[in-house]
Amino acid sequence: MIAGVSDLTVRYAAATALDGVSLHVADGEMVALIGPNGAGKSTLVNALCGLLRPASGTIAVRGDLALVPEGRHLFPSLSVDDNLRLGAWRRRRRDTSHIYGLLPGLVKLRDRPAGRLSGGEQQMVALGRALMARPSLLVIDEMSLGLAPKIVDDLAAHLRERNTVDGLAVLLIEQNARLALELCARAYVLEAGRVVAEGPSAQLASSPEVAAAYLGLEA
Amino acid sequence: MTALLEVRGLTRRFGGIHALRDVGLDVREGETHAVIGPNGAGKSTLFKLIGGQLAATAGTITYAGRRIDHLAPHRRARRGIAIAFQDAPVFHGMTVAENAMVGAHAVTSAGPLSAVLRLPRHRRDEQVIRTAAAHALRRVALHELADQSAESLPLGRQRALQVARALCGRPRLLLLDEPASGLRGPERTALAALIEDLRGEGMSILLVEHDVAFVARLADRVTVLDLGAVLATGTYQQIRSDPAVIAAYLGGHA
Amino acid sequence: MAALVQYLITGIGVGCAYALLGSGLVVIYRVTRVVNFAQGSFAVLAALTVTTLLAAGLPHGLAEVSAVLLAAAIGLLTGLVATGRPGTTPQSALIVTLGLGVFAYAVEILFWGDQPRSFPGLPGTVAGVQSHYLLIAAVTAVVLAATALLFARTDLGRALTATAEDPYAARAVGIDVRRMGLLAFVVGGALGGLAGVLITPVQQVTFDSDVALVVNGFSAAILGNLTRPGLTLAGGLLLGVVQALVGGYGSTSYQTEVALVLMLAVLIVRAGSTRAETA
Amino acid sequence: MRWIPFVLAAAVVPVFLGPGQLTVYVLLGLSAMAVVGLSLLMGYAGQVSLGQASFTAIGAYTAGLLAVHDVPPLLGLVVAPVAAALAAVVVGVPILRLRGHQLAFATLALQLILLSVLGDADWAGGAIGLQGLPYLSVFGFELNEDLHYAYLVLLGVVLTAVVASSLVRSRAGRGLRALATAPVAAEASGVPVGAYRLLVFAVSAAFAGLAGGIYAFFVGYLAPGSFPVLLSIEYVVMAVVGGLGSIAGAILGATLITLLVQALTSLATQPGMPGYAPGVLSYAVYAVLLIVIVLFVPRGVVPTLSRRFRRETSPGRPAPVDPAPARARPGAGR
Repeated sequence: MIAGVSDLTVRYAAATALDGVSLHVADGEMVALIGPNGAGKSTLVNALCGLLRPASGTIAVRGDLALVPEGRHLFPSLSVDDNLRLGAWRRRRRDTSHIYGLLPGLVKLRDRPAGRLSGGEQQMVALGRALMARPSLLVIDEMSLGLAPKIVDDLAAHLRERNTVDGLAVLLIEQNARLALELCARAYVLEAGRVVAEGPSAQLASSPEVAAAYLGLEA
Repeated sequence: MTALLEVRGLTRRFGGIHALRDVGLDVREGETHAVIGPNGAGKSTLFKLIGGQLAATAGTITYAGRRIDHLAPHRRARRGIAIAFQDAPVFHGMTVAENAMVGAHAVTSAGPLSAVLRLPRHRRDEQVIRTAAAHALRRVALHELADQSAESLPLGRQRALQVARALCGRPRLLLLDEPASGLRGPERTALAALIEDLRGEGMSILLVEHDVAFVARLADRVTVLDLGAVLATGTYQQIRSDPAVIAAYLGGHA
Repeated sequence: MAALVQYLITGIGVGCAYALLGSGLVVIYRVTRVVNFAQGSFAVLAALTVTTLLAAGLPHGLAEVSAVLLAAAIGLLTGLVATGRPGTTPQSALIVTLGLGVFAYAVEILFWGDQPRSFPGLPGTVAGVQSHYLLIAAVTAVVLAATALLFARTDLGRALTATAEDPYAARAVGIDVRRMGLLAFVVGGALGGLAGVLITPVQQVTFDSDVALVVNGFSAAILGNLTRPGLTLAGGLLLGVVQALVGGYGSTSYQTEVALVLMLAVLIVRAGSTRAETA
Repeated sequence: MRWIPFVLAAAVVPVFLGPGQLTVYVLLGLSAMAVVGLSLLMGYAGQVSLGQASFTAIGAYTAGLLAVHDVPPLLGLVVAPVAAALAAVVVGVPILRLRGHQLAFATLALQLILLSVLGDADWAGGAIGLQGLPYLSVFGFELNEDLHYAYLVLLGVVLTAVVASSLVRSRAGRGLRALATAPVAAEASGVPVGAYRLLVFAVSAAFAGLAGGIYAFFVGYLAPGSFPVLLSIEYVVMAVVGGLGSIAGAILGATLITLLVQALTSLATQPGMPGYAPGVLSYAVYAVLLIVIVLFVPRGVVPTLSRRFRRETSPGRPAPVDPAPARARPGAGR
């Protein structure tokens, strides 16, 4: 296991955002976390990445974890290259060249301020910034949000490649349940702060409840 | 049926980006109309334009036969449009009952001077407001918590309180922004039953929702938004077989 | 004509001090979202410290530099008190810095009394202009350029900018946001102290000079919306020159009003335009 | 009616006070009036004002100037709060668009401008100010003793507290309280946010203006130096310490700070203490109290205590108020 939370509870003031959630990601595994808006997905991500303190429960992370936050959250006035450099701030690693090798599309954007890029380009930079830390687990919060299908395909391909080539483990948080279940072998369904279903993606995809709630129109 | 709310050519740009592009939509008198679409499709923007929290770049909004797109939000509320927001906090430092009472602002008019001088008008309005709040809280099953501080409620109950506040304004058009998000099973069922009741009483409802099953159960008609534009409008049965909708929802993975 | 040149030089000199003070506000605000009301106190404390150090026999230069370093340390303390406690909102922090400014009054009166103080600056004149004004301009130019370089060219500066632009993302990549905030307070303290040290030889200070200083610094910074260093410099110079001209050709008693009315106008016009955009 | 014993107690106190102490009593009451207003503004409009003393000054100068021009003092006292409220409306329309620190600086700037204008204005006596103001007289009765002013001020405090509390508990007050935390939802409920912000600004100015009017007749002379920026900051300290948005808190805050500073001043003026001691001590008290309260008791003393008290005394919730149980549903038959 590379990362896991058990019996995690998070509260904002009096409101409970997560209620006894347990979840884990094994080495080299791609795991999806799906659920509607407000289910607590981003809260889980923030707790896992140490960005907020849970009320109770344990969080265990082995190795390095990097986050691609929802909405990209690049540093808009800084250049693409500076954004990448900051990705490994903690590691004090500043050489960005290997990222351009992994994501060749970024080479021509190198000196552009990140705030001036298109949504798809920004998501690619955010991915590169996270990869700078050479993580063993990548957490991606809402990867496909607001992006055209072609770009989402591209991103998904990059993820798959890192997973197969480098053995990078991925926790993918997605509102596009179809995409998530397709990309990841295993998935959790979060609803109103609780895990309501978990298991192999294929099994979840064929479950009537999940299909009705998240796969929408084909139910 | 006549349209209570008519949205025509509604466009909103943020910088150079179109959040909404030439959107047209009708809410008929007494109908429950749902707007669905993937995240980032422009649903919240549409809501804020109708409520008046945002100004349109172009287009018109007509309500009960009159243009309202130039009106401030509180004036739209006085015309009978109430909103239960998805992400607005409850009013802090106030009880559950007081929170709901704020919603009755739109249907009363006693000013500060009449309160200080304790004029009859103040007392009359206070009575109206209290009654409205008590009824609204009862409808969302919060009446037993009326004297609790609102911010101490669990999240799901806070959402119900938003709905109660909106109902306190006795709206003709109720806007519900993802009312079911963050709700558990029984709360969700209760909410659906409330919406059905309101519809039965003749209230017009415009609802933005993620949960397609929820929409399928409640909506007379559904409008599908994608990337800021209307893909399709029709009954749930009609839109679920619309090829453009299927393509948008399934993206490149169909 | 000679008078005009004199007014311009004086104005630029004083304006530089406003710009330094304002830049301190900008650095702190950008990184922490806290508007530091104690910014004027940094200047006053540093200036008063110089008077003591000079009296104790320290040579010029060393006394001024020590005072600026002290101001940086006071900046750190201010940051610790105002933002050190988790969960303090920027609004609360603003009130805390206001309290620290008042606390500085107590300290200042205790050590230096409540009478105006000053110390000699760079003596002599160059081409009929007091050399000290040229010194102010030169030091300001060098220091602001160095600050700009720090932000643009160093990794530490990039991390500060990153924290300023998106604290959430900064934390996500492992930047210690709290430490960056404290660092900003140190830089802000030094800039404020420098402003006080430079301006005191041409304008006496008393313990309550901080109000005028912070209001002028804020007025300079607000031109750049408290976030843009270049516009802050421009704002400071504009303010200084206009005040000098009003004081020279009009009446000195209207000098403060000029700055204040200018600030109010900028604030209100800007509030109007942002409202039109979002409403 | 919980406050009646407090008013009675406050009414008995002046009888036992010496001349110096009566002055403290009057000044305390005047601060309390201004702070009740400021507490409404900061608590409900959610805005920091560093210029509340401007309105005290406007009220005082209005009453003073009218008295100098032989207008009956009582009329001057009535006009003082009106003038302050009008001034608040005039400046409020542009500056209440500002938020947070911007409004704080704007109100500070307005006060500095006002002080500078007053200092230069010959019609207001310039830096020397107005002197030899008459005592207040009410229908032939001249209020010429400190004790009279003590009761006048008590009346003023009760008046502001009653007005403030009936405002807060009314429809408009609920609108105000709502917009403090969630302006968007408040506005969507029909609350005219801009108008209400202006209203609370004007009301808070009127309270300060009334305090200023009484001050003018009590002291008998006015100068710009009577209303320094520090007075505004002192008001903020009192409001924050008592608890923003709490009327009892405002009065308690004014009382605590005034008495504390008074006690320290009398300590500092003991023989052997240096001349700067009173100043140093009072600044230190303002500063330390403000910082400690903001950081550790952010709600202020009164709301925090009453919360704790409520929690301890009412383990079970009282039965909910429901004036119209189970009647027809609202909205039906629309």
